[in-house]
Amino acid sequence: MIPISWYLILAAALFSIGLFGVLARKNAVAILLGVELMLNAVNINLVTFWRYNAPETVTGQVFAIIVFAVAAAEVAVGLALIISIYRNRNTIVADDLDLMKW
Amino acid sequence: MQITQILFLIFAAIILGSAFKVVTTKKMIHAAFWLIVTLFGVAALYAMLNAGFMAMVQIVVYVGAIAILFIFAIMLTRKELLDSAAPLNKNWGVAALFGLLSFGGLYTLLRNWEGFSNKASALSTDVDMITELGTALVTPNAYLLPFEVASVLLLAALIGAVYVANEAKSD
Amino acid sequence: MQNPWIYVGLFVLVGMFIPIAAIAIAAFLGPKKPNAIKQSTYECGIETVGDSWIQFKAQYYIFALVFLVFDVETVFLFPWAVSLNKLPLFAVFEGIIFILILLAGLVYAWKKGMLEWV
Amino acid sequence: MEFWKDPINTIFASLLKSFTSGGMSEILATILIWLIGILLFVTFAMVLDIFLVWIERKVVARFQDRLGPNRIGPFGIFQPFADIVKLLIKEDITPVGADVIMFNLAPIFSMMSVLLLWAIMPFAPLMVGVDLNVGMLYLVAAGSIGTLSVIMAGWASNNKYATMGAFRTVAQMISYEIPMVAAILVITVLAGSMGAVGIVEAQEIPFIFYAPLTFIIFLISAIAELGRSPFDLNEAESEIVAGFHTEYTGMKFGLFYAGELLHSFTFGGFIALLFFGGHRFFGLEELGPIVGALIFIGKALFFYWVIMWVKYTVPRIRIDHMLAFNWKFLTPLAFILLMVTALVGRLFLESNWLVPALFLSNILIAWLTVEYLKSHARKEREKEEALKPSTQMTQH
Repeated sequence: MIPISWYLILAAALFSIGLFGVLARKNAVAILLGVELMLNAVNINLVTFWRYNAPETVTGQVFAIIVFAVAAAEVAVGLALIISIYRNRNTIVADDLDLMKW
Repeated sequence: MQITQILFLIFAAIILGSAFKVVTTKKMIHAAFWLIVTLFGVAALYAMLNAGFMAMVQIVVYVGAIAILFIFAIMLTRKELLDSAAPLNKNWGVAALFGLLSFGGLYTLLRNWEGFSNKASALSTDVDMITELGTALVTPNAYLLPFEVASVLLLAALIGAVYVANEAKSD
Repeated sequence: MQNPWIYVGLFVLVGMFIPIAAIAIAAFLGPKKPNAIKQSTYECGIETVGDSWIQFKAQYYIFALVFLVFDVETVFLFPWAVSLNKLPLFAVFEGIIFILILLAGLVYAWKKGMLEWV
Repeated sequence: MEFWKDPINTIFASLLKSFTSGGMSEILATILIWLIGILLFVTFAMVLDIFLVWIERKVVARFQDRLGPNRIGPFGIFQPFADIVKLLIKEDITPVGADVIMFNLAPIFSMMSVLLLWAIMPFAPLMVGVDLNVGMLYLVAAGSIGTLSVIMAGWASNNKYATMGAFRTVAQMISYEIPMVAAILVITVLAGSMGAVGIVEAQEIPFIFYAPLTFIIFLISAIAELGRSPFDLNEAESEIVAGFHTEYTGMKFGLFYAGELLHSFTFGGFIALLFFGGHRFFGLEELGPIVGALIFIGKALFFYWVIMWVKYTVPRIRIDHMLAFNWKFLTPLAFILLMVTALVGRLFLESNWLVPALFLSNILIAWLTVEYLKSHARKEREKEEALKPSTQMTQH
């Protein structure tokens, strides 16, 4: 049997890679990809805790489903904003989007 | 080493390797396809955790819808903008440091937790997880509010995204 | 065996193996005489102009968007549908409210003219 | 007699005994036997696929008042084998600028997404690969792998027609997935189960009598998912050449083509499973699982024929009409049906009036829909006529 620590370490590593992607990527779409990785890491944790600590209740799965809904909403609005920005300013490099800097 | 452990390590290697490609690949469309590999790996993990419903939802929602949306959005923006420049910004060293720090911090946090080496308890076979889930979602004392709020959230996301994309279309 | 997904995993392996074998046999048997004309992109005999990565219209994105929202909705509705017969009557109305809220989104997109293919 | 009652498990038990007697561990032996079984099963599917090619060509010939293949073997039955030999010895061309890995992966994924569906096909109660309790969600998930293969093929080909064709096909596939899932939800509400076996078991009376409109919606959206006429965008040569598989040759094209045919047959099976009681046929299935499996295959072939019938009778629909039809008509109707079925089904739960009530509510919805469409069409016509005064001039 696999100890819970393996799953948790995997999720932590996935989260960190996602965080790196969010901070380091230039492209706005790539930043959203990083956010997706982080949300997936969260979901791995939720399902793992459900399986190891409370398999008789459904709490972990309900939380994970809500995370799915949140991820979908985030992607929908985020990508729509990126497309809108691209149409208006012809760039999607996050560093160049500095209209609100001052 | 057991078969399940070897399987886990294979899936973990797939997930982490493809996740690393997602954040470093230069071509955006390749990054999106690497994300799909990661998502499949995570779905396999859910199946290993006896959460079949979650595995299927992962594929239906993430691979079937979110990844497609990403690919559409990438194709809607022009290639030169996406693939010409270096993929990482000049602060990538700091970002890597942050990533390592978060991993180290999470690891030490988990180390000090007493349930760190828990073993899975046996799953009772007579409970149908999906029925339980459905009951929990519509019982007022359980998760009725999140269930309805989720639909409002999706409605808000739909209206917001359609509104924003409509602006883009009218140009 | 307690986990039925092992079977599905094996099915995935075999399901990938069969087409790979078909392609491999074809690659082994078939002739290999590449030349520039043969390998050029087929665009009705006309020389290819520019990149194949052309600008697509935002309409595709809108359809994918509406699809995404309804796809997530069905994920919530499947457990509801399975357990419906064991639940009290008001659970049906909760599901109906859930569906109606999302249909309102569809109607909004419709009235905004976002479902037109123009 | 044991074998006749439960063939699969009998073979499985005897094989397991002979494997483990050689000192093999039980888990390994089980996995090995499963692997052999799956290989045989998938090979059966592929052989069936070969004959589907023959059936397809023969039936289309009859629809078009031709003979069809009739040279190789009796009734040309060995024609598909000649086709396969031709596909195998054809040169495999990869166009310049293609993304080689994804270009090759796309047909594999396309075929795999179809073969995966066979894992949950319940030929008979004891002849089913695996009875997942999330079976119907599995069906949708396999469909999304198919969508993925289309987008991979289109993008990797480095061809404008392929990319555009892939985008159109994907837009169509994801759009029609929504009414299809809603139709499956109606069935799930009626059966109280998502597993394929559970759905068949719930059909003392076939679900077509509970939900005739849902059946029509499922049939339409299934045809659209399959990309067959009247939704066959790929065949619109004048617009996008051959769609996402423009650049594919030889065996890779063959895989797309064979995948489409097998997909049609598989969906024929799912129509039989969801709406026509699966292996049930007036108590004939009591004779044994093998008879049940034959009945199931017969039903699947019949609905495969229905899909072909539609394909060779109805002309292609333009893409804008196709999407408008889905989003403005099929999707709202499917969700209204879901709500009505849930409500009526719950109100008449365990009463003798369940089937008549559901049937009548379906009839009522159909009547209201037709009335709405009539008034809508009248309005549209008046609008058109108001825009064109010249036509009234000519009437004088």
